[in-house]
Amino acid sequence: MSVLNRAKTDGMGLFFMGFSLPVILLLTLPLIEMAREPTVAMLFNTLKDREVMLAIARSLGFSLSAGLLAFVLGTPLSYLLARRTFPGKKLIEGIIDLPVMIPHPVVGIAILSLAGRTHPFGRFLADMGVQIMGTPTGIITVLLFVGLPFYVNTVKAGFESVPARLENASRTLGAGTWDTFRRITLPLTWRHMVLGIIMCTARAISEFGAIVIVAYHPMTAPVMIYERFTAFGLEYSQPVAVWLIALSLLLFVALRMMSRSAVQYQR
Amino acid sequence: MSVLNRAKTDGMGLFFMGFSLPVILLLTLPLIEMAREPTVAMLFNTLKDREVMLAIARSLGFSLSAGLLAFVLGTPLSYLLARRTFPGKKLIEGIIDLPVMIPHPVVGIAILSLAGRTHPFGRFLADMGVQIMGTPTGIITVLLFVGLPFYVNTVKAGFESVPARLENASRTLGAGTWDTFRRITLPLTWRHMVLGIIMCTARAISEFGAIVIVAYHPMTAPVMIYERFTAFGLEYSQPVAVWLIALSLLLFVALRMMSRSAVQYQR
Amino acid sequence: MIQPGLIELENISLTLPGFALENINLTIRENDFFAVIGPTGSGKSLLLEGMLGLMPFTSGRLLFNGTDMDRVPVEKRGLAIVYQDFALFPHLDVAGNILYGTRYHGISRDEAQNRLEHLSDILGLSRILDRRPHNLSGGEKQRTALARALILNPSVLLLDEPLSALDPVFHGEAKELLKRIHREMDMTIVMVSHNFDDVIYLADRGAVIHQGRICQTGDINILFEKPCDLFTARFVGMANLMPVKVGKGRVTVEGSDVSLRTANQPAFPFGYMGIRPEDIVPEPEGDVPVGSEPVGNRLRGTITGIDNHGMFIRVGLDSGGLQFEAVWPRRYIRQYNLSHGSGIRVYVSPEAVHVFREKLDPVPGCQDKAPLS
Amino acid sequence: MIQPGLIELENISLTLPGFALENINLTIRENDFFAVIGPTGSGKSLLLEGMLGLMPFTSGRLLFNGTDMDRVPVEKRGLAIVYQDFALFPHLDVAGNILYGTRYHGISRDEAQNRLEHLSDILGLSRILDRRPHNLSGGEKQRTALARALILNPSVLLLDEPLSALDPVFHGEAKELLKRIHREMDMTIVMVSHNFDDVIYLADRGAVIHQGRICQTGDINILFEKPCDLFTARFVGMANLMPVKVGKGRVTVEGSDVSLRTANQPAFPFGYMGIRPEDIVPEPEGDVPVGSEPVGNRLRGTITGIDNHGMFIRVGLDSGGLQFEAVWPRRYIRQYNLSHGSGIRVYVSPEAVHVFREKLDPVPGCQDKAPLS
Amino acid sequence: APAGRLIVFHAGSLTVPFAAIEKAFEARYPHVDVLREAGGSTKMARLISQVGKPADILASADYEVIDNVLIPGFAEWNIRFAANQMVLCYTDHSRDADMVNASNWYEILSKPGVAWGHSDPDLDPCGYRSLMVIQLAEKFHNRPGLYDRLLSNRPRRNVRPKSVELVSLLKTGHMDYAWEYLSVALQHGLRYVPLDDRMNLGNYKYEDFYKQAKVVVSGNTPGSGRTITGKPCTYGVTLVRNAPNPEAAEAFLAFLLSADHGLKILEETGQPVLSPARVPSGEMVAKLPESLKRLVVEE
Ligand SMILES: Nc1ncnc2c1ncn2[C@@H]1O[C@H](COP(=O)(O)OP(=O)(O)OP(=O)(O)O)[C@@H](O)[C@H]1O
Ligand SMILES: Nc1ncnc2c1ncn2[C@@H]1O[C@H](COP(=O)(O)OP(=O)(O)OP(=O)(O)O)[C@@H](O)[C@H]1O
Ligand SMILES: [Mg+2]
Ligand SMILES: [Mg+2]
Repeated sequence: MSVLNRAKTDGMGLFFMGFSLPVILLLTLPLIEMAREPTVAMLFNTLKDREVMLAIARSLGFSLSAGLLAFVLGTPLSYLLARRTFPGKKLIEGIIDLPVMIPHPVVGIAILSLAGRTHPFGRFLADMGVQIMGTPTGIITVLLFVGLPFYVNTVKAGFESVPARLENASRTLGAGTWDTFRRITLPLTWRHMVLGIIMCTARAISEFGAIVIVAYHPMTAPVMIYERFTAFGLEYSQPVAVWLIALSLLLFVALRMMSRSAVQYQR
Repeated sequence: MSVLNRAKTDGMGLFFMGFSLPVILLLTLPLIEMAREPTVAMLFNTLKDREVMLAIARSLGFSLSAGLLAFVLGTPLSYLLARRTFPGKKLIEGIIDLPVMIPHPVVGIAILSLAGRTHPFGRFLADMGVQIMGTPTGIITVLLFVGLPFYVNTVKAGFESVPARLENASRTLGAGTWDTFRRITLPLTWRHMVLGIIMCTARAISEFGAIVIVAYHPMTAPVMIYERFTAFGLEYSQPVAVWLIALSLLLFVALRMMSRSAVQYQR
Repeated sequence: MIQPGLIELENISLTLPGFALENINLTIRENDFFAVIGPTGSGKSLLLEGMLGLMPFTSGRLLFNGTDMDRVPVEKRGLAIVYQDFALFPHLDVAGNILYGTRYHGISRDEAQNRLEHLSDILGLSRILDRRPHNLSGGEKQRTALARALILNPSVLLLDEPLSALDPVFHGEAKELLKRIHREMDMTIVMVSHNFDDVIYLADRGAVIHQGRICQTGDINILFEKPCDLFTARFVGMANLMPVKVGKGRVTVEGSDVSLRTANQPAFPFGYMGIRPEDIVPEPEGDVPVGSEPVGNRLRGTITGIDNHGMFIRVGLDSGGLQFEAVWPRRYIRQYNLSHGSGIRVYVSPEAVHVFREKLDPVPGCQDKAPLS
Repeated sequence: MIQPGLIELENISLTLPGFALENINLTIRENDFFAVIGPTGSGKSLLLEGMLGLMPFTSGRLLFNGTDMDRVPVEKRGLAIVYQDFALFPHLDVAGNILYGTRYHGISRDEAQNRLEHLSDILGLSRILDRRPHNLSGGEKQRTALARALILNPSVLLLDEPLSALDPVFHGEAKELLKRIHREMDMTIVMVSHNFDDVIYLADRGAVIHQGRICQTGDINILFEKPCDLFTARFVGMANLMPVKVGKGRVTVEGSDVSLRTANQPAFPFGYMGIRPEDIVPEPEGDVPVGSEPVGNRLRGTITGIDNHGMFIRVGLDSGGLQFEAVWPRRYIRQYNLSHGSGIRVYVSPEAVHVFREKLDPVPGCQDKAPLS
Repeated sequence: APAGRLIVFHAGSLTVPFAAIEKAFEARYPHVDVLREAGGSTKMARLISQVGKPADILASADYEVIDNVLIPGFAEWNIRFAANQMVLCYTDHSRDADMVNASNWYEILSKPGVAWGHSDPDLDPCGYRSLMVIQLAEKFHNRPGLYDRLLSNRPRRNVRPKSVELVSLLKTGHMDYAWEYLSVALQHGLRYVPLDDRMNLGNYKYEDFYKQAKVVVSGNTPGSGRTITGKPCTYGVTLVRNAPNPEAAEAFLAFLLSADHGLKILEETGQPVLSPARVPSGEMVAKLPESLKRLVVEE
């Protein structure tokens, strides 16, 4: 539906552009501010700080793990939501969206309480040898919780964009439901899945309020940024933020390239 | 594309359902935990606490304001992104998604730095009489920043779902770009806009990490939950969370009903 | 894998919110080229989807060669379908698309390769086997979709409006191809189409469906030439519809003295007469030509209008106060000196005088709403 | 608001990534019913969008009654369009849809109401004015879309494949409606269509477009009967295409002694002959009938095949080693005792013998790729 | 030898010295990984007592937090190891920065348009101490009503959860003046107004004078109140009962309390120390691990 630029006779377009400016400023000014603050020397010094690099690596690693877990656990659910009708579907769709609106400290507190030794579920986890508090397991659980809506909604849209008729065609050619999923649906939604992983990972990278409750350590980048900001001031926190964002953008570009080098097609 | 339930011969469906269970558990267990904790008496006591009700009212009010601001400021941008091609479009689309991945404390820090008197922009704001730190203005700015991607992406999809041919048809009937937008595009994307406002508001309600830096007071519900948790413990923080979520769900249901009572149609 | 040839639908119903197929009884014989026609939204595609197993029937039995299909999943039914828009897999090239189903039909790699070569030879696809669907022209897409189905040697091929999106050139090509396939391969074909030319050209038998019910089924020529009820008659383009009294070997148009011989003697006293506009043939003035029907069924009329756009002209005739409509080749204008107000003699063969009831008893509701006027 | 009637396209180009309209020169006269035909993807819809102003032309001039349209926005051009899928506004009822444009054309409320009543009367929409589009049948949608355009009294109406989605019943109805509108209202109509029957029935003039270029333009009958080049000839369904030597008033098929008189004398020595299959007419053995062409253009041949599906039969003839193809009404089988191998005499009127060049010089590239074979 | 992870919760104002101590300690005990978690002292204590968050050591900015929240359930003893004093911090950009001094600061803080703040008295000891300083100033300078006058010029938004957060607000120009510990002012290179010992809560000699200051902070439930009486700023540290790594914790405490290591680093980073560290009663001394007993004196 791309419509070419018809600027010359189009007052509304110009008006809308003018109107969009505040939004673009609102979004870019803080970003520019963030990147402007640290001096180049400071940026390079930070790069040598092992703690910082570890925290950023953790943030990226845990967030990506959450993204990949969302891929493994969220894909079947997304498929069901896109393709089937079943009782309680509306309810599940509602539940999927809930993490977006739950205050972040509440998420942390709830997960922590659930995993505490005073809770039967927590005891069950402890018996299984699963520790939540202050462990990567706990952090990834929190990140998965806040990131899952992003994955499921993106991939659901992906499945919905594959015409059911293609799947039907595959089945009339003799392929069962599994083969159809593997050979038709999956290749056609691959890029949505990568996008979903990116969205989930991106959301996870930004999380602070819930993580700080579940796990101050191992320290992820947002927690470190907060700590540095409160204890040492801006000039020590901003370089960490700049590096975190720069490296995650790099990660996302790489992911997108990967998915692009996979099958390219038009519908 | 609704395909009926064909459970009886469908192994994949069953397998997928089984696979979706962990995800649904991950999402529901913490929620149930959160709602289970407070006693009914506690819930009603909390209801009488003016501070709590004020904080919840603030959270809802500020978040809704951010949602409505997103509607006013984000709609033109969404339209341009959905309908026009212009240089730098990809860049702007990227920038719109950035707030999702920026660690929440960084958002707060960046906005605070920008608004400080040591910053030229901050001085400009101060001269205009605009205060950011510890004011509703500041909180709404933060909430708009984190919620805007939700609004813009939802409404962009809405605009994209209106066939450009309907707009073209309107113009061939003599309506200019403005009239076309008002009489065709707007009524057809109304529900997406309400959904966008809901998404933006929902995201804003959950925000903690950025707000706590920009404004500890006036206290919003997530900050109060955090404060109560640290000062008095769980049994005083959870009821606030339960009420916040219950009331926001109510708000969203009301919003949706409103948009439904508006023109209903099928494509 | 089932090898259906004979397809029987017994009392099939399929109820959806807002629409229902009801009481469908249909037998499609082995090697039939069977056409399903009907107005838009009458349930044709739904019927195909039901036969495929993609939409579960609410009640009734679907039998392939006598076997009940109720619990047989789509992929085991052995039907192949070609959709109107081909439904090619966009991420596979032409060869990938065509070979897609072979592994599920126990066809060995070598055998599949052989068939691929053979089919792409016949269908002129050899040079584009490594192209992706979005690079193909409409006709190439169509042939790929056909090859994808044919490589499995299906005993039944379903076609859902396979030609409607093609321009006239592709259209003619594709039609010939279907004809050849049906003639040369041992295959039952069921086709849904809006194009009567295609249907008459291709199909042997067919069914008319209207608002989810079968109105008439049988030989395709009979369907078009001897529709049983008024809806079907109108739908298949029968014209000159007039209420008649039925006599012995002839019908008399009510309220007039126009009376025509008819080849089949109807079993009811009152009904409707219909004559296709092209079956009203003009005759030069003078003696009845040599070799033609000696007696009767000649009408003398006045030309009330000539619509002479196109290859064929549409002529309005007034005969004995009744309005008739005829379609003739353009050159008749000169040949018979046609002009507004001139008189002319026309002949209607008794075979062309069709008589039918207004409504068919066994399918009430089918003709409730006349779609025309 | 502009009131175009005469539309001129001068050297129009429209370049898109992967496709281009090039060098379009076209004059659409006031009150023309102008048809644009061509294969899928040839740029027909793009041409309409360009005329509307929805796609900016890369170069060239578009003139309405002599005024350059370059800087005139869509809503001021005074063209109305009816899209193939009608593009009704889903949130407005039928009346709302029809009235939509009136306020922009200085039509008062009362006047608009009057026109609405009048149009809905004519178009049979009176009883559904308060229904929403999704509740309408295809035919009702189509009439609503038409009314929405007609209420503005546009001087030019563009139609993009307005009939292709309709079933035969709706189709016939809609065709008659268009014919009536053009006859009764003072309006220029430009129609894109794949359906040649419709085009010939409706249009006076037309253009053939192929790969973004105009191949031929002019009177619609001439377009179909006297195509100028081989591509157009094939596209409009000309058959019996054979290379010929051109003599005085006749053509001789190369490599044979079959020679036919032709009505128009071509100005070039070599070319192609084409005869529409329905223009080859069988004649009873014996004397040449009274009143027919006395001399020549009669061929004696052997029937090599009869394809007798449908109302019309397709007959293959061998005459002097050349293969001809004819289409005849079905009853000829009995009338002329047609059967495989039997001999027959046929007549071709000199008007039906068309001669044209393989390629037209002024439009190189247009006929580069023959779409058939 | 001690090894493994050692979790140290500490007050936000101790972040700078404890970061240095962590480095030094880890150099000495390479098998120990010190994980510091900084926050408001009360919050950190609650995380231990209510959420059951595992921790080995808690170092609080007010030793009373340990007495009130952790003893006896989650800890047995409480060592006072550092002191501090309150100062009024500002920067070059602050309004009236060029004229503020020990005798006119309260006039400046009462000027409309001057933004000053302190941390939340309910959450952070530095918060209620800031209020105490003003009450003491009212007495010291004999200006009745000074406390109420100043507080009416401090909008609620200028109250932040932790005192260290005020530093960035000062530096970005959101605030002109903020109450901090002297150590924080030094660590962040802030300018500050030093106050008379009778107001700055930093001198044991004036314990009785300090007692005149009384601040009501929130009690155990929302809405309830609890009065805190002025005392010198004294930091406390304890070993959490059921600590996951008691051996390393003991080693860390010994390191922290030794005059050659921990206390020295504290002093170097601007944190006044109590050397040697003190314990209120002999009873409590008895409960100390052997290795610590020799590093403390009974008060
Ligand atoms: N999944 C469905 N749920 C509900 N109604 C449906 C569904 N699929 C089709 N229908 C309805 O069933 C009716 C018949 O649809 P069907 O597609 O069979 O029509 P058709 O005869 O193929 O028409 P066309 O000639 O336009 O293709 C239509 O009214 C359609 O809206
Ligand atoms: N906005 C666009 N950008 C790029 N290419 C386009 C665009 N619109 C159309 N095209 C291309 O231009 C060519 C002509 O398109 P057009 O829609 O005019 O064809 P058409 O003649 O109307 O065909 P059909 O008969 O199938 O409707 C096609 O190849 C199409 O892919
Ligand atoms: Mg259909
Ligand atoms: Mg088109």
